[in-house]
Amino acid sequence: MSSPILQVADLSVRLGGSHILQGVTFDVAPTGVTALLGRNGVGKTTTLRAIIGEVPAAGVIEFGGAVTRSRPTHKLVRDGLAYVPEDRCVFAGLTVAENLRLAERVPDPDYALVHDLFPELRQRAQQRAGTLSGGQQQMVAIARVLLNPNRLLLVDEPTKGLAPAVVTSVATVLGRVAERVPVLLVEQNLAVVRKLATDAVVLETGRVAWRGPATDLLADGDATRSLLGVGRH
Amino acid sequence: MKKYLPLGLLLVAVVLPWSTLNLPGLFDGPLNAPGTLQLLAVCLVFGGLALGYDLLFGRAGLLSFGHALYIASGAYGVDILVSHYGWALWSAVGVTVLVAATLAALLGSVALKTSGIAFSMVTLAFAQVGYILVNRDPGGLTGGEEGLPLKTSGLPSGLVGVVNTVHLYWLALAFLVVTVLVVHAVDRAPLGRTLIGLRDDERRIAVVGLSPYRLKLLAFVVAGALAALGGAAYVLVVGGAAPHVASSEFTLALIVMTVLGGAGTRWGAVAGGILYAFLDQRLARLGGQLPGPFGQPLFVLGTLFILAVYFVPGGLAGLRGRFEPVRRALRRPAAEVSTS
Amino acid sequence: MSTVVLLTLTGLGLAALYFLIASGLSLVFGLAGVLNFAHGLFLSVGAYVTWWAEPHLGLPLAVVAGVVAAAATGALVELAMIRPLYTRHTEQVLVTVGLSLAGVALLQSIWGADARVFPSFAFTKNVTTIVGAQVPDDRFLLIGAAVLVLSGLLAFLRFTRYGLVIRAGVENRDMVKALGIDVRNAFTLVFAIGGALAGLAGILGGMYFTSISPGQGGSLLIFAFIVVVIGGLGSVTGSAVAAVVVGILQQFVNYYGASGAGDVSVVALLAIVLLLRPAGIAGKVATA
Amino acid sequence: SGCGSPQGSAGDNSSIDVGVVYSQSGPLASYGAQYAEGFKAGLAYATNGTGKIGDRTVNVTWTDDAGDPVKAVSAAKDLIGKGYKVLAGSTSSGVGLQVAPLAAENKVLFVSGPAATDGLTGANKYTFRSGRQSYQDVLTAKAFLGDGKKVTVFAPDSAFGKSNVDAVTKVLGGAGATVTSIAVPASATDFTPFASQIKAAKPDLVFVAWAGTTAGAMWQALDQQGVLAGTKVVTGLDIRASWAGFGAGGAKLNLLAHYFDGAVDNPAYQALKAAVPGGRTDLFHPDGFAAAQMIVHALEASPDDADKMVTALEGYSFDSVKGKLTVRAEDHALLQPMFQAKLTGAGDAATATATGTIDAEAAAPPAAAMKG
Amino acid sequence: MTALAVEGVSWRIGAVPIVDDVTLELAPDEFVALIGPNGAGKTSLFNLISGLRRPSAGRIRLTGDDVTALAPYRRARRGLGRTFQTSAVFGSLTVAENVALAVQARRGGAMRAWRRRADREVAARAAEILAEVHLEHRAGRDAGSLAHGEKRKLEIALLLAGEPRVLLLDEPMAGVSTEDVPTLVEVIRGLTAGTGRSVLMVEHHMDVVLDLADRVAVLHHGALLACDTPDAVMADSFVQEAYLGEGL
Ligand SMILES: Nc1ncnc2c1ncn2[C@@H]1O[C@H](COP(=O)(O)OP(=O)(O)OP(=O)(O)O)[C@@H](O)[C@H]1O
Ligand SMILES: Nc1ncnc2c1ncn2[C@@H]1O[C@H](COP(=O)(O)OP(=O)(O)OP(=O)(O)O)[C@@H](O)[C@H]1O
Ligand SMILES: [Mg+2]
Ligand SMILES: [Mg+2]
Repeated sequence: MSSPILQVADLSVRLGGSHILQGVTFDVAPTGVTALLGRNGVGKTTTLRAIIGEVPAAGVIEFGGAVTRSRPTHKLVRDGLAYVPEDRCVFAGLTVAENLRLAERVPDPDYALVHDLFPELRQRAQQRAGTLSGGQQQMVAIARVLLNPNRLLLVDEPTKGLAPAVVTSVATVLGRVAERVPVLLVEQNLAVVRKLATDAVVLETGRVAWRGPATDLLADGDATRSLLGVGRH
Repeated sequence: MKKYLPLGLLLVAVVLPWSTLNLPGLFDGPLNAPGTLQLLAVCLVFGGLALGYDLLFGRAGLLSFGHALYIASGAYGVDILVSHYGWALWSAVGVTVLVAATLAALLGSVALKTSGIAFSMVTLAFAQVGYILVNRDPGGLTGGEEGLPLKTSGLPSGLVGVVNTVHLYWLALAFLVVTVLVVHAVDRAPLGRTLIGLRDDERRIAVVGLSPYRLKLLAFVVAGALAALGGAAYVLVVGGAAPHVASSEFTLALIVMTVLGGAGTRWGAVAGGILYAFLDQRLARLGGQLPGPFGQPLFVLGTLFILAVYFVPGGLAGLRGRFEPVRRALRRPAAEVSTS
Repeated sequence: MSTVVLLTLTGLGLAALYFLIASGLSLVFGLAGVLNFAHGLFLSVGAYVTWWAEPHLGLPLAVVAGVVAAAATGALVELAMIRPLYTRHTEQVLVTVGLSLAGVALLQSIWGADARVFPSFAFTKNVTTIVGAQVPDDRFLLIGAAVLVLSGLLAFLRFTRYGLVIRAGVENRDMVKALGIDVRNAFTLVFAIGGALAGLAGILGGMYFTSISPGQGGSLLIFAFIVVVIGGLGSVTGSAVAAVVVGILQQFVNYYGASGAGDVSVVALLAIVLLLRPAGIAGKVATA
Repeated sequence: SGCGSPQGSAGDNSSIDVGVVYSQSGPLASYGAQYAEGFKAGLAYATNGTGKIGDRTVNVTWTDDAGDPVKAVSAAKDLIGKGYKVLAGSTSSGVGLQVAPLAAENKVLFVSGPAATDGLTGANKYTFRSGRQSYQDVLTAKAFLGDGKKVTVFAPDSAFGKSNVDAVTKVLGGAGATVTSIAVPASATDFTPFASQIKAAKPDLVFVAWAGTTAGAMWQALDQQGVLAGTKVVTGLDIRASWAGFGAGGAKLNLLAHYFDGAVDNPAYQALKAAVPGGRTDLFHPDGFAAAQMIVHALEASPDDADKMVTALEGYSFDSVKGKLTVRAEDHALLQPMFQAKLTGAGDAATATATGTIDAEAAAPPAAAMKG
Repeated sequence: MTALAVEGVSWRIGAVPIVDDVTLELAPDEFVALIGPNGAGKTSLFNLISGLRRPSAGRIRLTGDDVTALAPYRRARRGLGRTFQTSAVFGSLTVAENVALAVQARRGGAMRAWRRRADREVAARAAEILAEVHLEHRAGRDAGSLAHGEKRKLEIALLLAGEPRVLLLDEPMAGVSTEDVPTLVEVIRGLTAGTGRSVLMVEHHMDVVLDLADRVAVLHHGALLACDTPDAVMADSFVQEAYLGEGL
């Protein structure tokens, strides 16, 4: 087993007076999809934002063996740490094409992949991203990170608000991407998790409640029930 | 305890003219000296004006660049009615405030068709017309760039003469109290909550069944009326109106005061207005004695303002939050003793 | 006839001056989202540095010095004051308000409140007779400079990535960083360009007025604001069109209308345009 | 500290307090500086260098109003509240008009400074002036008229401009000329069309009343459109620092002057010249000088009774920098000689030379009714 | 009588139809789900119904009255409530204040500049509503700092506060954690069943759609393709291919 691409140790975050993460520790394997799970408000998004350097955090984060502390966000991203935020964060005032152009970091961005996955984005190249439908915005957000080669993808609820058919294709895309690049995935849709995840980390109010292979978690009915609340109804 | 602090301060402010306390550095003479009282009266008027503006800016989120228009309406309205037409003061004030509120309703109903920066600019445009008008001295009414001194023969004798400065002081205090009562009543009432909601998300206000337009107009008219009342207080305290009160710089100064104190907070704007007016006057008084640019009041005020934005986010009102951890730390040992 | 020609050409000269002032304002506002009240100060910095350097360096070099100084001021302001406040838009604007107050007072304490005679190129003192109208030559200098600035800015926005980065950065700076872009330098650059444009406008304005005073920049600012807003927030081309409309309108109404009507007509135009098209002539987006 | 009444207290008796509220900062700061220098020189001159009246020292308090009436009124009230019986200053007209009523309300002497508005003359019993007023400028211009018949006034459309137009209409119109005016927006930045308008009207005399930062552009436009070359142009001479602003056309102008260095020579002038840093006197030095002289005279009559001071000043005639000045009893106008001048040289080397003197009676404005 | 009638409504931007001649009726007490691919025009249709946009053609009726020309707030007063796809809550008010504002907007007096005793009942009602959506533990928190899923619940609470008769729900489940979906489903069911209220809900979670809806309408490229029972719609080959896809 090779060493993890990302190691998070004793991560602690305080925001607006509340202690949101209280010593979160987990690893992301160098291949496959690691799912970060948990109820609303347990701190999944905050964990990703801390990793990318958007919120101040205590604890140690190592990306590819190097400690990320005090490395600015844009440099981490150039190091190959890509981030698809939860609320999409497309630039509403820019067109779809401009949104994508902005994300280019390499001389030969992979537009072929993007247009293959989301043909719609080619048609809507000149539309302002702010007027896209929710799902279309999600496509832009994902497309932006697919243009460049990366070493790790942080993806926050990519299927939220997508039509079932698109969920399937996004899941397929992520699956394909994960063959080349490891992914840390926050996801509420357990079907997607089941299809993609190799490992799982479950958060509960700022702490890690469960860690291990995803199949173990999903196979263990009690665990899924108590941790994720699935199957109670 | 905390609840009674404002009342206590008010009491202190009311009886202050009986004190012969000397505060060297802060004031040139004892507290009861006319010069000190005049300075304080100006400060109180600005405290009230800033709070009135904050009803628009801090609460309803309307960044008007034309608030000076309504203050000037109040100031010039009262001045013209008293000085040119010999009206009695109180009826002049009453009529002027009504007229200014109507003006605010008219202009507001047009300006509020826009929002954001466009709204700021339309209000600026309207106010600029007012400024040009005042400077042009139509019919010899406004005195143009030289301003219009208030004819004191038409005033109650208690407001005339330096020995009566204390009455102007109380008058300014009364204006401030009225503004505070109005704005704080709004704050505590459902309207205050609704205005903040409006500032946060106008679309949502509409779908819960409230008209954003009417809400904004209401805030605009109330603020306009308070501004006119403040203009009347201003003209009495200062003894005349000058075009400066109609200028866009005057509105900018109000914005500076509001932010300096903490926009949208209970006491921030009042504190900001008082501090700004105090420094503005005191620095001028000290001007000659200070070296280089420090002799320029605006240099000091501008710099101070920048530092405040920078180091004291949330303004003076935000300072309290900054000391909160300290206070809590001080309080905790006591609490522990009582539980053990 | 000659009056109309004179009014038109001098109106265009005024328009050019307005555009020169508005261009930097428009750039900074359109891209960085900061309504820069300190723009008038940048204007004065450029003008005063040129005025001060002219006896030592000669006019052409002094102009360069003035532009550079204004650009440096712009960059410095961004670095020291705007950058630390980047999540707080209102505060950014407010800081520039404070700066405009303090800066003018500072200039006044250094160089005094009185107007100073400003150097100019000899040819600008002459007039050219066109259809019987004697048009001062400095108007042509202004118009030429305005055209150059306009084309330069359009090229900058069209052919570089900076425009895109900054527009995105204003919306969500964190996200731009999360795309691996160092957005900070781009902002500094825009302020530097805005400062340089202001400096140039201040210098040409000094030549136009034949003198400079500390408050001059600020007093011109209000029309520049109006031009920027009428033109459509942040659209450079829009500003150019608006400047021409405002300059010519003002010139004709001042001459033929009642006195003071020129200013009122411009202000009325602003109100009407905004009520009909709240985003200004050029629509919504900050673009070339 | 302790308790008192909300009324304030009186000063002590070993000195006499005089408060000067004027522009130390703000747009008129350099007018203010000249005024203050003149005042100090005048005080020394009038008290023979002792700074005392009888055995009481004159104690002058200098206060900045930054050209803002609000600050001026605060400062004045402060001083009056401290028992000051004499105030002076007011660099700007707006400030002077607002401070004057305080003098009457509180029965203190107020000698206003460079503020030129006619409105201060006859403002009230306690208000005097130590400088000239706009009307006196216009009367000086009359001397330039010669036998010309067509006069155009070029003035901003403001209170200042209008009072000039009114005065010219009254004075020159009264002398048989037809007076028209071109009211230019005070905020105008382009003067070319107005200049060509004058050119087209072909008047015999153009009276220009323009002050402020756009003056340079205005003169350049008049010159470029050929107004200065083709017509007799009369205007007032401002402080020396502004002379360069006349630009190339400066030498073509007929200047009426309140004062300039070298306009007169007398003991007062010598005293002033010796006291002014650099020895170069300027436009508003005499205003401060005369103010000090008037105040000393008033205080000699009574150090603390303003009514007696007023009586002493009414009709008072004295030798000052400009020559003989007289306080007219009815309306407190300060009758004074005025000058005509030409500029030679350009830029910093420009010098003014007198081409004529209008004596005080010829320059006397019509008596105003005392308003308060 | 129909609770809500959309009659031939179209909305074009330039020449492009975003919503294309849609006709749809909701009976009282009826629950209709609106599905369709991303960008089909579902949110746009909601904007037209709630008045945030004016249709280019067609009519909208609430309980028989033509409201096409009415401002959004007037429609709200006539009993139309909606939620937003991206949460739109009052960020600087607390969660409790958010709901209280909405309650007061419904009961009148939200623009009153003085206090009354009745305001206390408003607070009590707000607390009740928060309990219904399981958000009572966040009552004192500024709404702006809520986690995503919590904001979705607050959206529902704001809707409830308005006591609407016709409800438009735009993807209420998006981003809600798996554990909370069932509770929210029950909340929504409780809102409607047997109360005489009608619901039009956009949702991509098919299990939720099937669980709640009486009828399912399918929107595609702005046009209504079908409006039928859930089973019939699910069996539709177009829905199968273009919308549902192969599944995971
Ligand atoms: N800026 C902030 N200030 C205060 N509290 C915050 C802030 N941002 C987030 N929180 C709080 O931190 C907690 C965790 O938030 P986070 O967004 O990380 O949750 P999450 O697990 O991603 O939830 P969801 O599944 O709803 O997206 C929540 O209770 C939220 O209210
Ligand atoms: N102002 C606009 N200009 C151009 N196109 C627009 C505008 N507003 C919306 N659209 C387009 O209209 C279509 C419908 O958008 P809408 O938001 O209604 O979709 P939706 O059905 O709600 O999709 P989703 O399920 O992804 O939320 C989209 O293709 C969108 O890009
Ligand atoms: Mg989240
Ligand atoms: Mg949608």
